[in-house]
Amino acid sequence: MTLHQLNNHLNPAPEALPASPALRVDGLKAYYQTRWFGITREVRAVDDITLRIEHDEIYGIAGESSSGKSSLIKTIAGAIRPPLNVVGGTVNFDFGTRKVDLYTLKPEERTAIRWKHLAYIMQGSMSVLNPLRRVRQSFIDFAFRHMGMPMPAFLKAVEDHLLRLHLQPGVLDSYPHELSGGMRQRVVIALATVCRPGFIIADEPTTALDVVVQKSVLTMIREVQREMRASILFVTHDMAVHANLTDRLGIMYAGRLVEEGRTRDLFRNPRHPYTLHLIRSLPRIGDAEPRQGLEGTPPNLADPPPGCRFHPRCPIAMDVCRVMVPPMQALGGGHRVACHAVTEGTVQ
Amino acid sequence: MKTYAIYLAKRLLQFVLVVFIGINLTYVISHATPIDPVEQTISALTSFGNTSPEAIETMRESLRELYGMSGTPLEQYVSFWSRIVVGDFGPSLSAFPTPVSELILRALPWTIGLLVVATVLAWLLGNLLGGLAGYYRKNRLLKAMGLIAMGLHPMPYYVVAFVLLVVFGFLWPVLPISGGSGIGVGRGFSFDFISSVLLHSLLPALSLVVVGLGGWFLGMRALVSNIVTEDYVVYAELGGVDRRRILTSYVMRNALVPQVTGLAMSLGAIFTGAIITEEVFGYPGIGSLLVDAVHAGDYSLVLGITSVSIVAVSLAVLVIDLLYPLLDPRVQVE
Amino acid sequence: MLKIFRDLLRFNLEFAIGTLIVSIIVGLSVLSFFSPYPPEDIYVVAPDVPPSWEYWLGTTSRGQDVFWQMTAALRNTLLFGIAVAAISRVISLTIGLVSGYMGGMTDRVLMSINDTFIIIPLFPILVLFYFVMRDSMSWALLALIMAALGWAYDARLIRSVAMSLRTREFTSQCIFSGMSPRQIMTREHLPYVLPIVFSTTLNNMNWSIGMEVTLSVLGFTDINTPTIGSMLYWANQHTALVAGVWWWIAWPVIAVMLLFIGLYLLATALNEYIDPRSRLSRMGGAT
Amino acid sequence: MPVLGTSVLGKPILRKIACAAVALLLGTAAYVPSAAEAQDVISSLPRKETLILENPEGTIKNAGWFNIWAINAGGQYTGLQQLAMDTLWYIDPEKGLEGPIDNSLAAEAPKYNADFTEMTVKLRSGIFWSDGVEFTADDVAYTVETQMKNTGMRWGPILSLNVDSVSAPDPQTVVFKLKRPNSRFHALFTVRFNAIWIMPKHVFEKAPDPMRFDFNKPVSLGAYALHSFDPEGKWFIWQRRDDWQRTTLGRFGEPGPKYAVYVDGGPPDKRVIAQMNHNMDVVHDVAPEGMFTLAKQSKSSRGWFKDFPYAHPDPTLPALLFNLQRADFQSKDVRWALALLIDIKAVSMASYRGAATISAIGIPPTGTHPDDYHIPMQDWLKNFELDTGKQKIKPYDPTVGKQIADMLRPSMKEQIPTDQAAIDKSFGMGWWKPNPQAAQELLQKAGFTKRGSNWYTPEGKPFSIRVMVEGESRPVITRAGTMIAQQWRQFGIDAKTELAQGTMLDRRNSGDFDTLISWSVESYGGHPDLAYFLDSWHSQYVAPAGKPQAPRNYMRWSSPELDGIIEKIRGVGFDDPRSIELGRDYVKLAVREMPTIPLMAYNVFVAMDDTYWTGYPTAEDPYANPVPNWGNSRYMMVRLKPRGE
Repeated sequence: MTLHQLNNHLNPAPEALPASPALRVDGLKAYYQTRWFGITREVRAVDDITLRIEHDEIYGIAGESSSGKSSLIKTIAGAIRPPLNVVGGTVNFDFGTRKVDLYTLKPEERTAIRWKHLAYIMQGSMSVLNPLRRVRQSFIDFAFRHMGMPMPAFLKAVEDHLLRLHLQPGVLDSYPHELSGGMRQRVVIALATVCRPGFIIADEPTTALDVVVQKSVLTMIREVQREMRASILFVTHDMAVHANLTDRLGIMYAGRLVEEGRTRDLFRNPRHPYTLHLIRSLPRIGDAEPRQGLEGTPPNLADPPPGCRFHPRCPIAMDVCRVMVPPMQALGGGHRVACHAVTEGTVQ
Repeated sequence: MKTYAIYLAKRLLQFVLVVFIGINLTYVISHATPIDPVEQTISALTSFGNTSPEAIETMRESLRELYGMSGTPLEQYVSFWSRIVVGDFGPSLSAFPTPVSELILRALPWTIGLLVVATVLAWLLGNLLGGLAGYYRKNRLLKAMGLIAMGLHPMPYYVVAFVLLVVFGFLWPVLPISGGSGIGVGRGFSFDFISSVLLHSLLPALSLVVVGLGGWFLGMRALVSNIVTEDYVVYAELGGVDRRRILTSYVMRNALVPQVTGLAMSLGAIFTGAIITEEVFGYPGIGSLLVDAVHAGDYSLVLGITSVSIVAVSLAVLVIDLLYPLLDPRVQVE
Repeated sequence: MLKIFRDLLRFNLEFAIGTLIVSIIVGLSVLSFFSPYPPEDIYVVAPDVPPSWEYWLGTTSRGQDVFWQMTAALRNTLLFGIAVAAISRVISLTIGLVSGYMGGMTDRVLMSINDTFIIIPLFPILVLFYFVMRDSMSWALLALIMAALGWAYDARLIRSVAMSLRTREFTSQCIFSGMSPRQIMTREHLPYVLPIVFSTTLNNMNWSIGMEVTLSVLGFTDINTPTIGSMLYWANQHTALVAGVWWWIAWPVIAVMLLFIGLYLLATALNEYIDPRSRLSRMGGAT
Repeated sequence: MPVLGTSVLGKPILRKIACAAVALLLGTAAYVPSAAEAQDVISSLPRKETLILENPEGTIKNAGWFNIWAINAGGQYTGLQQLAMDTLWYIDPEKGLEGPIDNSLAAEAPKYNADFTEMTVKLRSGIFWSDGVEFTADDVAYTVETQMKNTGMRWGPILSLNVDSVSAPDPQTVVFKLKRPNSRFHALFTVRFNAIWIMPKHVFEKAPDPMRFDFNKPVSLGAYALHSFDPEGKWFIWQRRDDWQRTTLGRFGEPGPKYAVYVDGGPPDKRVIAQMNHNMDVVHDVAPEGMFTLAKQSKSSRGWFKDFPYAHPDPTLPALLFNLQRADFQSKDVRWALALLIDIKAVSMASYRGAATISAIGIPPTGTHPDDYHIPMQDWLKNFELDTGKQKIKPYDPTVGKQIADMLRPSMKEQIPTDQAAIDKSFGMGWWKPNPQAAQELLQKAGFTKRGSNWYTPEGKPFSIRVMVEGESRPVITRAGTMIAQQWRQFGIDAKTELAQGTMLDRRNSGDFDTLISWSVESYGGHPDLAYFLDSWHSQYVAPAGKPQAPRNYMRWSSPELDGIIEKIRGVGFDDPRSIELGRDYVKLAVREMPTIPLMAYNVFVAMDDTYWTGYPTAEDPYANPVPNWGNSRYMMVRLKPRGE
């Protein structure tokens, strides 16, 4: 157990905190809406999500690809563009010094909080740096105006920041294509954290990296978080990464949050059959045969199944699952789950 | 640096090769012309005039000698190359003692002044507007421009020039329709001359820009609308990077890379364009000189002009090739 | 194939308009076979009649019916464009594939030749050709010459695709399975570049027709054969514009403009179809 | 919902661009009124004192070259030969100011000795070059000697061929000693279109090489001196000399225009537009439709004739020339057959829209020629008989000119004359009546056969004829060729026109054609002598096939009978009435042999605008040739008067 996790242990559970959380998402709905020659299509990628993220916490979101987790954090980051539109709900941040409702902000206000308070590490970080600009230029473009210091001081601050993250300041003079994948990812993380934002959103930052590099990048993220005491919203489909990194974990399926709780609790005691499946699919040393996959495919979100969206693939589906959407239910200790079976006590 | 030197050497070699092939090709073709400059000269001298057939024969002989049309084809070819490497194209045959280079130097400023400026102007405007149209996809004005560009771009240049000529020279006669400057306007750095030159270049330049603009506009718009979906643009937008900075340094800058190559290529079309522009608008320059030379069978002049154009265009391409690694650091200098 | 066509027609406005325009032009050119007058003959109807019920688009100062003259002109012009495009496609495919696949010295030499063709001033060469060929400069020969001069741009394009194909695994696999370079190029690489070939065909047609019009108007082609260019040539000969016979100029110009726009729209639509990225951005489904 | 695609920041940029665009447009629009004035070409000269004429040479590529005696290095019709040059005599294709022949630098007609081996010329005194040096006999002698020394100079070969020596016994006398008898030596110094111009000795003797001397700025002997010119060769401005009285034109009074500008007129459309905007006072030539448009829409414009057919008939005869060295045209029966297949009315309509002056015989129907040849020969033509092998026909139809007039009258109304003499003058007299039956018989007589609808040569090959025409630069001829080819095609001959464009002269000279529409007949118009063209038709000058043919026997006709006529003409004087008789013999021979099919006069649609100037030469007042590139168009200057306010 790391010191950090211990720290979490000693602190009270999130919902017990009276102060406002770092992020409050309420009833968030974001749909892909396409109109093409009169035919309207709606894909409910984010469907009625409510969640809280505390200060100084790493919150993970897990789920298969196309479970809507990417859409969710894009919506939270305010990084959506048509045809993905927010159709309901709110996103509220508390950056300590200021509280904002993301979707009522004027665009220029939103621009102002970006990077200073809210940083975003995009999926596919390999290509997020302008290939025709040196890394130094990117740092200037993104961060200079937030730091409020003259250029030489700013550059000094950037170099210090890089050194803190064990990066050579020499990378500033490189073009992105001259850096290795892992190095580029680290540069992107450095870029995202140079203004010491209170909230960092990271979308699959380690996915494309090999295991060794992945490990060092994760270490880096953890160190950054510890040093800055920022909140991180971390998305990956890789449950192993969640197990190693996150404090709390939300499981998404077909645009909905199906289970949420302390990472440790969730791994020890998964309540939703889908969570169970995800955890079971993790390979363990000594496995004799390949892990069993789940039958079927994730549902088409343009025309999701009624009731619980998981029911067509659920091994323990009941009649009620086919007609009624299961409500989110608190199980105590911050553990929440949306499953009829849990409610009715058919599973432990 | 060493790799760049190799790159440079390779490009230079290719430049020399292209120029060599090109000049040889035009040498062969221009010497295949059935028009005999001596006969042209004789006809021009004797048309309407009083002549005697015996005198013509004498004249034919002395002209042949004068024009240096003696020697075997191989000897002529060798002497052509030995002269051309030092930039001597010999005398023009249809304007006899006048050197080809003098005629070219007189015509070249007009061609460059009109065509190069118009081509570059069309390129700049087209890329600027096309870039904006790709970036601000919803803007009505830019959308309308896109439609116009789509209608104009595929038009053959001749048709557009002709229509402009009809409209501004005939239906609404407000612009001069021939010549490079007004009659009787003295040369020099005077307001009269400069304004007259500008006025006369308005219609031909307009035709060139109108035709050129559309292609760049559409090309740039397509490039930009692809680039705005690139991760680094999305990320810069998310990062709150100044929008003007995104437009200039992220979108336009990156989209321009292929367009610069396109500009080099379109410079190659300038000499063809010059002929049509100058024919339609009676504009002075290298194009009408070339047509005149072709008609007169003046292969010295034909070769001089085409050689100059081949070298100039290859040089433009070479320069752009050499600058390319600076433009796009990703380019591997082989 | 048919399904793609139907989908394009239904969902791509540009394609639909382009198809409509080109079909009208093709329809008109087919009508030329039913012309009541031989298209080369002059003074078959009263000259200088403005558009009327009897002569829909009027008659020329040479006593030809503009409508029927135009149908023949469109037919010849279209055939010309198709011929040039077809021949030059063969050349650019061969050069492009060979150059891209072989690489090295072959590539360098071929591309030097290629660049020469891009750089040499085309127009004077065509005029010189006209003087050399003279009477034998039929449109078929002109098409051949234009094709021989107009392949270089597209060969470069095809080469770049072929170059990227060379590094793909399936190419190595083919090499290991003992296919000859010719087989690899024709069987494996050709299908990949065909879509590009198709869209460049339309642009090449635009180019060659534009050239033909320009050359004819200036009188450097066989003016006995009615084409859009030679129609304008004769109209200029008769100073139709200042003489007020505007219909002799306006209709062919409008027809050729429509043809250009039609072909261009088709090319753009096809390009978009080939490049899914721009298709996505049109659908609004990017990222 | 604000999204990334559009943003508030974007709009000001756009607005700025839109503003800039609007400003640019407004700026241009503001400039347009002054632009409208700028289209009225000349800003630097007082328009009321300026005459603007078209130079049909177009753009001069080597504008700064004025040495007209060297080979064709620069422009000739830029005003140079019309206004700056002078020589001994001028002959006008029309009536002339004081008769067709004007003694210009010469004080009187040439004097030959009895055997035509010596010519003595008396010169005028008191004539000065524009730089103030007096013109003397030394200039004439220098002109002859310099060119004889340099055979690469323009008149070098012909002078060295004829002249043994030249001397100037006194400043007003020149004596030419000739190498062989030549009754028409003076014609070399007589301007029809041009002639041997006199060089300024005091200028050229300073030049190291007279062939490589650009003569810029030129010193004039004429009444005008160079004012300025466009280095790009689009315009040349000439200014009236202050001492115009000391030139040969001074005898006729002060030339009206202070400035004469010769400009490149551009394509026919632009010339018509220019005159409609009163920016070109004298247009050299336009297509017939252009002339009709001007006559209809511009009240101030007119042609040579006030009404239809407007055009000035040049003493030049476009004809269909056979290449007589080609097998298919060896037989006169074939040539006659092809002539009988031509419907001249249709050719006249197709080429000139009826505004042509037709001629059945090989002499231009212009100037004084009809009186000497066409009218007296009518009876002979009417009785001329042709043997087709099956029948004898009289092919001449004397009413064709009237038929054309009748055909045009419904559309042209009162513009078409009714008076027979006027019709003859404007439309010509008779021509050959189309006779396909006779043509068929003639072809069969020559061994040609018809299979199906197509004709085959005696060798069994399809009978194919290419009619070569020049193309754009001669639209009327091109159209005539198209019509003739169509008429032959309809008869079953594979006939087509061929546009020679720039290769015309080469192909004509080298005999690289089947048939060609061009002119091998050029005459004085104002004088009946035919030696001007006919002498060159002697068979001694005919080149073997494949070798270049000297002007003007482009059809390469060699006929012993014709040689006899030519030799007889050489023996009689220029003004000897016997030469007219010999000329008629030539006409009869040419009708029988049909080496060329004569068509019509070369009608030039000279359009003259009297907005600024009046007193142009016209058919009613034919004091000079109005065609502005002819040397004798200079006489126009002394009659032009500014239009009074």
